[in-house]
Amino acid sequence: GGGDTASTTSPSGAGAGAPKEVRLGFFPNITHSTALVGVEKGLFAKHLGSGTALKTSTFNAGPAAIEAVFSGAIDATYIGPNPAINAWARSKGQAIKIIAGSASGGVYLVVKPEIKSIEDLKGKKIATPQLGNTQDVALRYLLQEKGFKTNTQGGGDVSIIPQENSQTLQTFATGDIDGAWVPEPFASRLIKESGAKVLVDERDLWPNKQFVITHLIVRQEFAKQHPDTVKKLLEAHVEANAQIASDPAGSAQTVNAALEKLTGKPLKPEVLDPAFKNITFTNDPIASSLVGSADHAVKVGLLEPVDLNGIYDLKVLNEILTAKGQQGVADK
Amino acid sequence: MTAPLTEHTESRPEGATPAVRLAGVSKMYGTGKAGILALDNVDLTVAQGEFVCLLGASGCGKSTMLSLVAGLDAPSAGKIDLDGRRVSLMFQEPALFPWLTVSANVEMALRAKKLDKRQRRASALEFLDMVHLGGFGDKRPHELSGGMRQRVALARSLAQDSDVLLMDEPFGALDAMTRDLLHDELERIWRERTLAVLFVTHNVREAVRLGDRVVLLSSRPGKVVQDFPVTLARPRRTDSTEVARIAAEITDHLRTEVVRHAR
Amino acid sequence: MTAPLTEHTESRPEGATPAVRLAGVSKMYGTGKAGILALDNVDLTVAQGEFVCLLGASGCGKSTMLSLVAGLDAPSAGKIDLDGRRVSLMFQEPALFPWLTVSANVEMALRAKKLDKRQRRASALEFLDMVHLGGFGDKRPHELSGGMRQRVALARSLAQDSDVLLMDEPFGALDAMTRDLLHDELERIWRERTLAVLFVTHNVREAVRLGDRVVLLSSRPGKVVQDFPVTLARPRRTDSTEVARIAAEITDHLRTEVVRHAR
Amino acid sequence: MAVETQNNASDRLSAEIAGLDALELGGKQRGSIAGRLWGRLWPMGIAVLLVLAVWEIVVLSGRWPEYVLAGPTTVIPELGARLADPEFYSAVAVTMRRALVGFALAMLIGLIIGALVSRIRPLRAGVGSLITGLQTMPSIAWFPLSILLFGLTETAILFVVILGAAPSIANGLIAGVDYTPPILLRAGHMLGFRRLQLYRLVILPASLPSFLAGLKQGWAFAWRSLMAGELLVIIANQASIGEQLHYARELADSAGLLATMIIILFIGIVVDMVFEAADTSLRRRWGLHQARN
Amino acid sequence: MAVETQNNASDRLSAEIAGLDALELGGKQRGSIAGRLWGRLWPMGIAVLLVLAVWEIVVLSGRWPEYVLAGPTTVIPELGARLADPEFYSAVAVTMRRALVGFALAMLIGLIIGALVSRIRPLRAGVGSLITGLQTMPSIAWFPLSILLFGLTETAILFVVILGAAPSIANGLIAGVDYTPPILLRAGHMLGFRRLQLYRLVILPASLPSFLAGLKQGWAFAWRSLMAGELLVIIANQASIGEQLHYARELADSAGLLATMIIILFIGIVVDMVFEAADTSLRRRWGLHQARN
Ligand SMILES: Nc1ncnc2c1ncn2[C@@H]1O[C@H](COP(=O)(O)OP(=O)(O)OP(=O)(O)O)[C@@H](O)[C@H]1O
Ligand SMILES: Nc1ncnc2c1ncn2[C@@H]1O[C@H](COP(=O)(O)OP(=O)(O)OP(=O)(O)O)[C@@H](O)[C@H]1O
Ligand SMILES: [Mg+2]
Ligand SMILES: [Mg+2]
Repeated sequence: GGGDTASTTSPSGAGAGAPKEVRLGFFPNITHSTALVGVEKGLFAKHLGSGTALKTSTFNAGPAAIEAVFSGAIDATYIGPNPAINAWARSKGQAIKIIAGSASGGVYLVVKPEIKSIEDLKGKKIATPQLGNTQDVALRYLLQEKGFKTNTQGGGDVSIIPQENSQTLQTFATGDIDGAWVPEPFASRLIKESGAKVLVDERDLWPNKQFVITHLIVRQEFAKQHPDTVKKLLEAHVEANAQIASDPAGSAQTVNAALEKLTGKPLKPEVLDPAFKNITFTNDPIASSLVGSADHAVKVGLLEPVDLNGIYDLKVLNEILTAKGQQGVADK
Repeated sequence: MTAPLTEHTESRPEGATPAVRLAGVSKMYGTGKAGILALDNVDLTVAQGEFVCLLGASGCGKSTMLSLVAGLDAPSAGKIDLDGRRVSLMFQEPALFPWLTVSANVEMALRAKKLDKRQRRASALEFLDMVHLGGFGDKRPHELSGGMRQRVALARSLAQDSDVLLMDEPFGALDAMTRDLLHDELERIWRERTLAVLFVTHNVREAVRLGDRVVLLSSRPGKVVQDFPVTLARPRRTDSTEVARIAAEITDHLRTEVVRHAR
Repeated sequence: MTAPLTEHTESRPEGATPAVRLAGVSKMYGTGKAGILALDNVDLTVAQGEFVCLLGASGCGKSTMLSLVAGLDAPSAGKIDLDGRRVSLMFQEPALFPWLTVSANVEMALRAKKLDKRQRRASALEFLDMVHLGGFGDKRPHELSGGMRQRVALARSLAQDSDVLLMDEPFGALDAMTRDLLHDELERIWRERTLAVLFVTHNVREAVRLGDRVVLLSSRPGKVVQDFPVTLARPRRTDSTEVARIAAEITDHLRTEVVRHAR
Repeated sequence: MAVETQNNASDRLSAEIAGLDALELGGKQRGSIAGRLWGRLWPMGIAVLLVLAVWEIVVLSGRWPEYVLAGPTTVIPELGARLADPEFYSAVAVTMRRALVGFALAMLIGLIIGALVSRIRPLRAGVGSLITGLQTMPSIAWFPLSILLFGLTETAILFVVILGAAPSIANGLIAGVDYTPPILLRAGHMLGFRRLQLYRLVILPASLPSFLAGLKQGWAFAWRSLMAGELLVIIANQASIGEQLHYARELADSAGLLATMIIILFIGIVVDMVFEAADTSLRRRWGLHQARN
Repeated sequence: MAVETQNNASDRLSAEIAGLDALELGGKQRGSIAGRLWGRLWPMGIAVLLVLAVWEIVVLSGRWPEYVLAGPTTVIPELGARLADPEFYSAVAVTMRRALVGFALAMLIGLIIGALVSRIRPLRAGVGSLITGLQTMPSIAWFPLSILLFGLTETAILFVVILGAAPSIANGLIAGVDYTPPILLRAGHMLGFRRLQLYRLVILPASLPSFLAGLKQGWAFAWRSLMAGELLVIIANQASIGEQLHYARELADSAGLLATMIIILFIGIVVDMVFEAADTSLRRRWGLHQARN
């Protein structure tokens, strides 16, 4: 199986020549639209040039993507904040770097219509996508701030039930749960299909109404060996985000076509449109939200304190942005 | 009977109730060219209380006949009438249940009777004693010798409360001494219960020792070719000269029949 | 021999090579109170080219003895010496492989010989012909009658190229006619190959018909109690008066032995 | 010899009783192919209709909204749409290829492991129980190791499939060996077979029924592992059933999920029929098919 | 009778040959308990040591960093930490309770279905193949249905476990019934047993070995389904092994994952030993343990 890591161990050495291929991971998911547009429109291929082939891998969840990065089976991947923090913490800062932001926003606490305020949540069952992920932490932190007691096993004043988002759709419809803190497109689907209503827009909890939900990470070893290739990847990434910004409607269609190809089903227009609108695609990894979320996780007892210093490597991104006359992004 | 009677005349009491009646029974295994006609148009009647012995070459259809009478197989043609009588069949193999002890095997035959556990056990041990296996009730079948297993099977089939007893070479694996003792036991039970017995054996003397009639089957296809009444007074002894004389006579017939039919 | 010789004297040629030698062999099944001593201190020698018949009551340890000689079980005490001779054992049950046809079952015995497929098949069919099952090569064991299965097992063990032949009631399920024919075949093969044969039977006449010696085993524990040389000239006939006379004599001994030991 | 002399008689009777045969307890005689097929089809048809009816009634009862539990009237067109789509067949082909390759390898490995473990006493004591231990290990536990060893390749999927199925197959063989009738072993021993030959000529054929049962269970394990494993590595431009199942669930697409389940059931049933055909022919040969109720 | 008269002789010999016995091929005689235990333990010990050694060598080779593949020196302390944690035992207890309850129910249901399907011809034709079809259905496919039927309750988990294990158990029984020696069926028939009595007194005991094998496979299915199902519903204040396995993977915690895998293996091995003990006693009773290789 070692052959897959040939590009990393190639004798070319640091910066000496481009690798034969670059292996990029992403999820067939609307929050990964940057990747979907970049691949679909051939932007990655264009920037990498003829010398380096793009090989994409789709994943369904963070763990598999991290396993692939750890084992050297992929070089870079779009991924959510939690798996990135886990990978950073597990490898003691050796495995990965975050090199760009990708998406922000698009996360809501939606509830049954009869729930009007946070106070009404007492004694209710609220779903989150995954124990310890950003949404889960955000809910727990919010409840803690409001003086509710919760625990990781679904007990306390508000019962928090981590379960897969698809299951949340079902259990909300059957009335087994009273609300859910979920990302798009599930929030929009809950609203459209089951008449849920938004209680909290997570953007409102963060400064500048921005928080990261997707960013791009790269394997450190690969970055060291092929800085030029990483730069080309980032150029394509920036162009993809620019395209989305300039043509949101067209991009939404592109994304939906890609989703249909990958998952067999497009999103319905009434879900696609609001969902796509609620997400902001940005190059800024919004470092403050990552650090803030990790802080919150420590506060609610879901994470050992972790030093995130150095998780970002935004130098190349900032070079590109500066060259384009845009403002750079911060890693704090 | 289909076969011409020789020097002996039909001795079966005319008025006896028939317990088992086979009329034009045929049995074919398989179909077409590969099929084997095991029995061809067999007529045979066994009266209640009658002891009939069946002789025939190896593979002539004796076991087939018993399994048809027992209702384990359906005849390809013809009719078998038992008039609702209960049958028990002692197979050519012991056919013991390997997961049960010897006495539990015999107890299986007593389940139809309304006995409590202790009585069943006691009754099973009695039957085991009868076949000289009194000390072996707690052994498993695999711990017995071939002849001992056969005796357990015998005990099991005697323990069953039936009107018709079918026995397929029940003493084939036993020494002459044990055999003689069991002949007496079998005869006693047959008399006590006025059973109809259809008894397959290769031992002509045994047939003469036990049977009211000795029936000869020809080989492939199996047909009834001779039917000898045995009029000797009971009790008979296997090594008596009369038994030896009749046995020799039957053996001669058997030999000519076998030679005439097969090969 | 441990047993005192009666009227007969040891007739085995003094100089003959011993093919099978049992010295002080005991076999115990199980341990402690529940244990059964099947054989107790048995001494027995069979010379190359000698035909020894083994008689004894049901459950006295005959099969046990054969399986010890065959090396299928280890004796609990004593020594068995075969001097590297190849043994074949015909079991008390047919022990055919149910997944093979009849001829393939016999062919299994020919695998040791360097034959190609066609030759092996032809040879198997010859052996089947010998046991009068020429037309049944393509049947499966379950399509045969009990006696036919036994004959297949016989064919299989005769097909094996061995120096010592152990046979456990090989003709138990056969009619007298087939039995007589197979006696002749067995005798022929025994002579041709100068086999050492150890032959278990319950039929005393059969033992006298075939054996150079007839050995009597007592019951539980099995011990050699008598050893009769049979000096009749061959070919012998089962129904000859000499055979009958010697058989009657042996039967008497057997009876007293059985009565003296068991019960 | 004797067989020939009887043929005339048997032919005659054979013709006479042909009519009788047809009336006799079904299944004892082979019967015509059409008849046998029909004997299988009508109960299946009834079973299918019954399930459809109950399903439709539940859906019509309105207990759950259609997007939570799709009814047959939604699922069957969905299924039809898939069957009309060429990509569906390539997905089935991809999955079946993986299943068959993985299963074949698992069979080989299971056979070897089963053979060794069942016959070598210290090996059995040492790793015998490990086999069941491995069987209970969920596929996802193997994913990290699989990716480590094989990267994002099809081999990684096969690895998971093999780890799922091989223990089951080995266990089937071991059970078969354990329950081989001692008399057959002794007969083989007397025929001079030792070790490998004894294994090949006696033990293996005697264990075949149990081995076959193990294979069947192994297939189920292989298939389940494959359904999970196909998410492990999504190979470009290769749709697969595992992926479809996952996405249908991920998108809470009730109709899609049910359609995929029907497809999986269908494949499972077809495979079972193959096993059953093997089993029936085995039992016929062994003379076990005549069993009286 | 005869048994008593021989006891003296047998006692004498019994003592004489005690020494000889000990030398004989192991396993034929029961031997002392300590001896039998030792005969199992040393090969296991060697196997474990071997695995640990290979593992440590691979880790030391530096092919992968420690955070990708944790070595024994990391995992064993991790394991120790868990074993010292009372919460761990409550997680094991929760999971084992679910496994046992689910398995017991699956056994009951599998037994009933197996009994019906194996003996009723149209049922077999209609739904026989469905059993294997169901067996191949991955647990996740049942999740939506399970939640629909039972909501977010423990019953939903049990439902998935039962659907995983029952088909396997039923299949084991059916295989056993199919391979019941016809002669025993005929014997049962002759003793006057019909239908239920025939089933209870003859067919079931005769199928026991195969049923036991099916149970073993069923356990593996039950356990795997449980590992997946424990994520389905996270019940208040109840940690479980399935959850721990999932989170270890979620957190890319190699040491935690391996520790959980070891725990799963250990439980699997212990359960296998229980099955093996049952199997050995069965074989001893049936006289299959003396087989000469
Ligand atoms: N299940 C079967 N399938 C096919 N043929 C069979 C079957 N059972 C018996 N036969 C055939 O039917 C014929 C009669 O068999 P049967 O067992 O009745 O003989 P038998 O008289 O009992 O012989 P034996 O004295 O050897 O026991 C034989 O030729 C045998 O090959
Ligand atoms: N596997 C076994 N386990 C325990 N006891 C056994 C075993 N095999 C035989 N025995 C016992 O050993 C004794 C001798 O059995 P064996 O089979 O040698 O008798 P046999 O002389 O061949 O009898 P038969 O003429 O009935 O075949 C019997 O009492 C039997 O119960
Ligand atoms: Mg017969
Ligand atoms: Mg014997």
